[in-house]
Amino acid sequence: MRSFFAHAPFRLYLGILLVVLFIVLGGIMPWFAPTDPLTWYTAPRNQNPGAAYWLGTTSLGQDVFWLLTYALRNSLILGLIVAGLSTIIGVFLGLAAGYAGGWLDRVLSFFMDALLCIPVLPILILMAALFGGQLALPIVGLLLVIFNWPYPARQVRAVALTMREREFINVAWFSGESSVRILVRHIFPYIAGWSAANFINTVLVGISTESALAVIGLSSAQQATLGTMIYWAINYQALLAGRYVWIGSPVLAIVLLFIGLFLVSSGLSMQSAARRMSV
Amino acid sequence: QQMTDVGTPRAETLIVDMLNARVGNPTNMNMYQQGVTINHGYHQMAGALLYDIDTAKGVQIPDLAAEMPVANEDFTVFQVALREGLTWSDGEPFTADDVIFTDNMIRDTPALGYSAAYAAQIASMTKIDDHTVEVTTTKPTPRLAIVLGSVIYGNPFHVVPKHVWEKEDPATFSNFPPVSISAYKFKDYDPNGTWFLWEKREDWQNTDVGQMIGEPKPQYVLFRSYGTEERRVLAMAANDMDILTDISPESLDILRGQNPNVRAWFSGFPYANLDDPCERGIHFNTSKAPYDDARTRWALALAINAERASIATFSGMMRASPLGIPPTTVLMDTYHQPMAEWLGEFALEDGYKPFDPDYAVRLGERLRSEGVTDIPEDPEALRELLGVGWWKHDPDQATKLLLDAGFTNDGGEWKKPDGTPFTINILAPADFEVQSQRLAFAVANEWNEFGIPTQVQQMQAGAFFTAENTGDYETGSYWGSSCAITPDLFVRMEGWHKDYVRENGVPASSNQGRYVDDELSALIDTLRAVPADDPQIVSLGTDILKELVEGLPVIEMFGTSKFVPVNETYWTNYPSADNYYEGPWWWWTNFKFIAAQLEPVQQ
Amino acid sequence: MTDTAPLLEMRNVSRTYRKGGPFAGVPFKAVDEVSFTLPAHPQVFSIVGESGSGKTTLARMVLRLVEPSAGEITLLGRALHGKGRDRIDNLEFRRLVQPIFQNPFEAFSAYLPIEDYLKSTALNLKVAGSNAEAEALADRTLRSVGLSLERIKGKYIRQFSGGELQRISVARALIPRPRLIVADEPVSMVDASLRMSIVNLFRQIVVEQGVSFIYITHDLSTAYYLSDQVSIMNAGRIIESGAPTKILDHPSQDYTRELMAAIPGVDERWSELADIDRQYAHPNPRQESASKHLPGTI
Amino acid sequence: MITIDNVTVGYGTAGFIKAVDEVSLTINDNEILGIAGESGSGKSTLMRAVYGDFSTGLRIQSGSVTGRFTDARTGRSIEAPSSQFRQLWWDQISYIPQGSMSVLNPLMRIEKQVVDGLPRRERRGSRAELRGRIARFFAGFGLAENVLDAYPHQLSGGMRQRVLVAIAAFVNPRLILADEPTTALDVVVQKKILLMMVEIQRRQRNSLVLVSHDLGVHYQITDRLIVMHRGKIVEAGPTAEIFANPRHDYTRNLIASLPRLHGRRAADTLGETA
Amino acid sequence: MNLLRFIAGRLVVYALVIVFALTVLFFVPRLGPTDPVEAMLAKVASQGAYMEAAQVDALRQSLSDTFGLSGSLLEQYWAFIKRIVVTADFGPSLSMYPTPVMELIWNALPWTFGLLLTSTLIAWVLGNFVGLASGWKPESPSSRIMEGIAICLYPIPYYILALVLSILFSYVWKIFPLTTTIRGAPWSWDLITSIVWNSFLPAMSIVIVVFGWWVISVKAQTATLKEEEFIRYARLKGLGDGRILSRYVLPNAILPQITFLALQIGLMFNGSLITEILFDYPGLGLLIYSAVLQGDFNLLMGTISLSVIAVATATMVIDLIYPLLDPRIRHR
Ligand SMILES: Nc1ncnc2c1ncn2[C@@H]1O[C@H](COP(=O)(O)OP(=O)(O)OP(=O)(O)O)[C@@H](O)[C@H]1O
Ligand SMILES: Nc1ncnc2c1ncn2[C@@H]1O[C@H](COP(=O)(O)OP(=O)(O)OP(=O)(O)O)[C@@H](O)[C@H]1O
Ligand SMILES: [Mg+2]
Ligand SMILES: [Mg+2]
Repeated sequence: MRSFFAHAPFRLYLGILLVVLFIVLGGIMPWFAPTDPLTWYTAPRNQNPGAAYWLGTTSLGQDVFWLLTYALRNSLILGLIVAGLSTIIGVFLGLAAGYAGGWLDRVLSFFMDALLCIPVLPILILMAALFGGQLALPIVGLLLVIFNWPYPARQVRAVALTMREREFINVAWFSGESSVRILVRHIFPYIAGWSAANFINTVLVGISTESALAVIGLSSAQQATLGTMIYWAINYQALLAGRYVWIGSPVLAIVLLFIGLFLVSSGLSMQSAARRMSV
Repeated sequence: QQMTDVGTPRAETLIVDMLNARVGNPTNMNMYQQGVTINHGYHQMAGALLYDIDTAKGVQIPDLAAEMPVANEDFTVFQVALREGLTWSDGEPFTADDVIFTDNMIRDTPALGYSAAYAAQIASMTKIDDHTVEVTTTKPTPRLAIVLGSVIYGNPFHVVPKHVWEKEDPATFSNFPPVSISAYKFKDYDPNGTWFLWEKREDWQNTDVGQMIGEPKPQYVLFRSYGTEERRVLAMAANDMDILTDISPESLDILRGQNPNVRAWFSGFPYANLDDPCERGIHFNTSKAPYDDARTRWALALAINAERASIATFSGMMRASPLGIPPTTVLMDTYHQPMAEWLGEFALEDGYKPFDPDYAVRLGERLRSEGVTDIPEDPEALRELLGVGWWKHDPDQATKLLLDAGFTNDGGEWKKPDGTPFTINILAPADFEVQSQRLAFAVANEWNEFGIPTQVQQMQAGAFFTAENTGDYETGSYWGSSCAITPDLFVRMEGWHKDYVRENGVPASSNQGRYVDDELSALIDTLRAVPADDPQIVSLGTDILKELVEGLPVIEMFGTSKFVPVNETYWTNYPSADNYYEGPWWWWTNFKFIAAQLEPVQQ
Repeated sequence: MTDTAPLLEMRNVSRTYRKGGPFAGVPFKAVDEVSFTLPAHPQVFSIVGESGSGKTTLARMVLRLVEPSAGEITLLGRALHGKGRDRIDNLEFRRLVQPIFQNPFEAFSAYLPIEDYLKSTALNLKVAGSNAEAEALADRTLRSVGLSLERIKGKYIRQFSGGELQRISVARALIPRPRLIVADEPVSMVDASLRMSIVNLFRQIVVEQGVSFIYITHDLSTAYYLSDQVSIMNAGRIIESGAPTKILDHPSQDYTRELMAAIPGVDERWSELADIDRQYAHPNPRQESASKHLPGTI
Repeated sequence: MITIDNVTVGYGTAGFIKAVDEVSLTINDNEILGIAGESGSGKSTLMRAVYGDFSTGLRIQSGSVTGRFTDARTGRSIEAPSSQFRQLWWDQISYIPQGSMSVLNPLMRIEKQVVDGLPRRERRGSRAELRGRIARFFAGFGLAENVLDAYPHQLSGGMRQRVLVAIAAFVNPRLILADEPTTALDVVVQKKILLMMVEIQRRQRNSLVLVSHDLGVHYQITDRLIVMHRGKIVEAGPTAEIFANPRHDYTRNLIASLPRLHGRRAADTLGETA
Repeated sequence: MNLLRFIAGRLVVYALVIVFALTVLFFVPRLGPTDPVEAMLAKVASQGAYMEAAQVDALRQSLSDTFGLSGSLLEQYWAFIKRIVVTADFGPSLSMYPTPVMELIWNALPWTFGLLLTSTLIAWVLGNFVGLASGWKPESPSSRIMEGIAICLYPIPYYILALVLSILFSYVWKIFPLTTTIRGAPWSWDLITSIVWNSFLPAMSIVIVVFGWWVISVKAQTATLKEEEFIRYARLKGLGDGRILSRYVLPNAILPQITFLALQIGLMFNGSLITEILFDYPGLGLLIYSAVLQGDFNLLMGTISLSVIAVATATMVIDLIYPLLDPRIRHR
């Protein structure tokens, strides 16, 4: 590990710093919230940032900082689970389709193509309407996974198709490797970097799709997510009223989180390239 | 000369916010077809009803009719005199033939959604002379003017020009561009339905408005939609909008900050007009346990801190009401204040007196301490402003009631009588009715605080009303039957009759709370037979309201505050608290009377 | 397995590809009715032919990477392809037959340390029971090709030269002690100095470890140098085969002669070069250059 | 034409990995110079230094590479270090890079790739005339005219290799640097290409530097040969002389280990197995 | 792969996708809680018009007859599929009865497509250009700044961006209109300028976000491309940077982006939907939104089917065009 970090480029450090910051904010800080920040009037309304309320309070008397930690927690969980599941499923099915070929490939490819053609948001809006105007996060997550796995799958399949022709795959087979081990140990590393990038992008897609739903009032507004935070802020005209911290903090959180993840992934890929190239 | 973006001189154009945002099918103005929206100006400026409403006095007035209907003894045959000297916008005179034609057309065209409903009430219309019609009803109808004219918002009975419609199939006729009867005629529109332009008729003298008020000043009235609330607010701030329909108090705050010419109903606190004819509260499906027990409902009412809920909803700019009718200026005088004494003495079964007359005083203090100015010091003035009082916030009594009703509480967790955990799900509007929506969250916050886990389930209009009507809910935040505008409460109170109760799953047209109260139903039956101008009306109404307090099928909370700002940059003499010639209901049919009284600002 | 059964037998094996797709395409025989037998005793069997003559297709059929369209291949008397009961199972097949491919830089994943291949071959093919045994075996095998486990440990493909990699490929193929190694142009990407050492290594393996080789090349000279039997392939057919000396001394086909003539040997210059020189009247710098241009530069 | 004077070349921006170590060499007009040596001995590096391609992190640490060319139009003589050869590229010097399977733009027709970068002097005439000339030139390499309309992926490896040689030669430069142009091709194709290269060199009377690790190739076509070993030149001289009388052990070894038809066989030395 | 087979395969997938989507779309909303008749009645009631309970009951009956919601689910399904496949008709809109759904969609579709197409193209061209330039010299300050801007813009939620843009450019600086006011005679210059003028901000908000994405991906693409042998060869030919970029890097960098474009269309459609809602832009997104709000089955089905068909078609068209652009696939 030490030698690994000794060469880490600056962007990797910065990215890790940001990601750790958000993990602390969303993963650890919520445990320390003095009161449930979702409850209204636990604080005076419309306070500016200050010593007592670090990021001020909302028009509903909620502490923006603690609300943000709760929102981050839920959004992070959603984003990470959606990204994790769809990347894992996508990569696995993509590898399987590309490597196995035949009817499996055809069936999987059809589903990939079909799902890619269907725009998610109208479906989510439809489902939201069906679920009585509010979609619980798990359902949003599930739908996002269903509609997002084809992205990595299609890419991975294409890579796997070319990989199948590569000689070292034959060598691996003659080394007695099973199909699964060939997929995992020999083909996967070639798409790992790409998968990481996809993962990061999907984190963002997850978080921002939920935000979009929330903003048009189709997510359950009583849950704290970055999206519902924006929803409430807009509902109370935070932007026009100049309560920039309230509306700005979730937006900035999304942006910084993405930047953090982006820096980590690009930093890591530079890192691993350097490690493999170094003599 | 400054022009609007639709090409009219700005100084001669009155720009009005469109109630339901943009219109998807702008080239259909057949008001008898389902799914045709006409509140883009036709409803407010171009059409006219037989009877309209004077919202300041709370009485109906004749419009196309020359006077109120004259009934026979048993209220089944009426003489309706029509206004003389009116012409349609194409110059044809308006006569009894148009009314008769309209009557026949509705009755004979089942494809019109209104047909069956109309025929169920009106048996026939016959022509007496060119300006008199005789109306026969299917059953005694003491309130014919309500059946054929507007009390709230409007009425489906629109007289159509015979010479135009007789050539068309009313089921498919698009009525575009429409021939109008009132002082404005159709001028231009946006194919995407975001705006509609109406122009003053040269022959405005031959219209209802011309005869009743005189020449309207605006040469053009532009109805337009700016979409989301932020945009509507920005539009008015930028002087691109003269009259806005409902917005939130925060938006009004911003507007006042941005543009000194913007004002609301009151020039100071609470800014909003408090005379909306429907009040908001939390209602129950009383057919579902545990809400079928009045004690449960009372406990939940006492678990609410109404001051906090008021601030949470609209920053306290609301008038509280413990009664089942809105605390409007007219009704406060007729019911709320006279009933205050009874309310103070009212006791629950166990003798507990729940009423708290000092609600307004405490809220006033609290608001003052938060720095709100313009709060009166005098307790009576405060009660007049913020309501005669409300139920106490008494968690102990609430606990007692719940325990009495068979609930249990172990370790802070409430269990229903059947032993399952007590959690509440409040059905709330998602994208409309911001006050009901916020009220739901505010009440949920209170109940959560009390210890009952409460969720707000927001639904789009379609889903929301389906759930309401089919009884697919336990508690909801909306207005239900709690509407009234005149001292005669029959119009909506009728809805509490047990006859309208339907099984859960079957849609109900009214009494969605499925509330069965024999005494209440009996009172409604009595009221049904009493005409609107009978002096008994008020005492009957009072009895009905008492009945509703006892049973508490709805936790009535606040009159609706309408933040309906106007911009005085181009036009003045809008109605307001200081200039109360009409209520600020821009989206009702009587808006044309308001528009006719606006004055241009000398630039 | 019987001693008498030949190691490998091909009977009228063909492989057809479609060229140009299903609508416009025409069937195209990459390998056309090839038959030969590899006797049980260890030896090098070379297949020589120009590009596109079907050598790789043939090799891949032996390696089970391509199914024959017709004909039958048996290994030790048992079927290599098809669904028959006597078909050799995958594990056993891989213990009997191993490949060495043309491009050493393509033979290993860039993401796995090279020794991993050696160890997992040993463990997967059950020639070593434990990690320690596998390491010992890998080291021993590496030493037989002039390397050692220590030298390659923890290194990735980019950190080796082509010659090293090709030797590691050989070592990997030797791990299960197979009966047959199929080497498809194993030295064409390796530079000349290493070429011979690898070829010699093959020979040494044949002799010392009793492994047979199918050696595929377009270079008749290494085939001649290395093999016990040579087959010349052209357009999918084996047009000539026999002992190398026999073929080279008495080629029966024009094609074989053309192949022989194309080898850039150091015995005689290509006759065509003289024509070119004559045509363009080259001042023949061979004689003058050394004295005129080079003094003092080296 | 090119004088390489005691040059040390290597790679790296931070550190320095020496690849060519104090080498001196002259490339003459009108000759075929062969460079042999094992993999990694610095052959390609030397070629890059001569061509003046410093894009891969290549650095000349000491010594110099100087070129002397005559400008065909003005007749003036240009003398410059290789770092300034850029304006001579694809005019006075052309280059056939190693590993030529992927050096052609996959989205450009071959004709376009021949014309792209061609010096003005070779471009004279209308498009049709130019095409005609290219087609005739290609025909000499056994490439039909329709090859000009093909995309690289439509050509076999051998064809692509021939195209590259043809492109570099069509420039008609004073010097062609060819880095392993025939490695991994089958012998029949290799022979065709080599003969073509010789013919072009003879016709154009320019210089050709041919890198190959196959001594047989050098024996066949080069006039002069240098042998590199670990970044140094261990042997230099007319090809025939070196083959007749190798001075360095390494060279001797190389020559000795060349397989020869009808020569010694491993099967003989290591014994029959049967 | 053969070209004909490729096209045939793609068309088959296209048809299957659409049938698949239509089927799902037909059944799913009917399982939901919204009864269009109730929604319709509620709309009447919510406007406050007074009707006696008996009147409402009568209206309810006549509504469900008119909407043709009788018959079993399966019967309705067959009728639905038949109608769409045979006559491309989604029936009347329930909330805007009796206006046919197709009429509403035809009015909306050009707007969405215009918005999406132009903003996508602009973003794509700009993004590819900037990505290419900064990928070519990744270490240069301007390239780092561009990448910085791109990764900051890309994650901003559409809605916020649109809101901020319109506050800035329609209110603080009154450059663009606050809402969509399109006027002008059909096919007149006025109309076109009016459309461009009114679509500028909505398009901008899509462009900015999507642009960020393209910059990021094209930059990475270019950086790897730069190391390709054929780029180095072009440089060794003495070609100038401009020519190498335009003739060697650009085509090779852009081709994969075209497949990406096909993949992205669905995602961008989502963005345009949000943008339309915020800008009150009269496209398919706004129509979908109002259909949901009103519980308008037919309209919902029509709009969502159409958007699926539209996105599927766009994706297919790109897929089909691709071989024309890439000789490696064309000549296979
Ligand atoms: N998968 C395939 N599909 C279609 N044609 C193929 C396929 N594989 C090989 N071929 C064709 O079969 C013929 C023989 O190919 P093969 O690879 O066996 O030749 P080779 O002798 O190994 O050539 P080289 O020396 O170039 O490796 C060639 O014409 C080739 O194009
Ligand atoms: N871009 C580079 N960066 C760092 N080191 C390099 C680079 N290119 C080559 N080298 C190193 O320089 C040395 C000489 O390499 P070069 O490519 O010149 O050898 P070569 O004689 O051409 O070998 P081959 O026959 O394999 O082509 C080798 O040790 C190689 O690892
Ligand atoms: Mg081959
Ligand atoms: Mg080299």
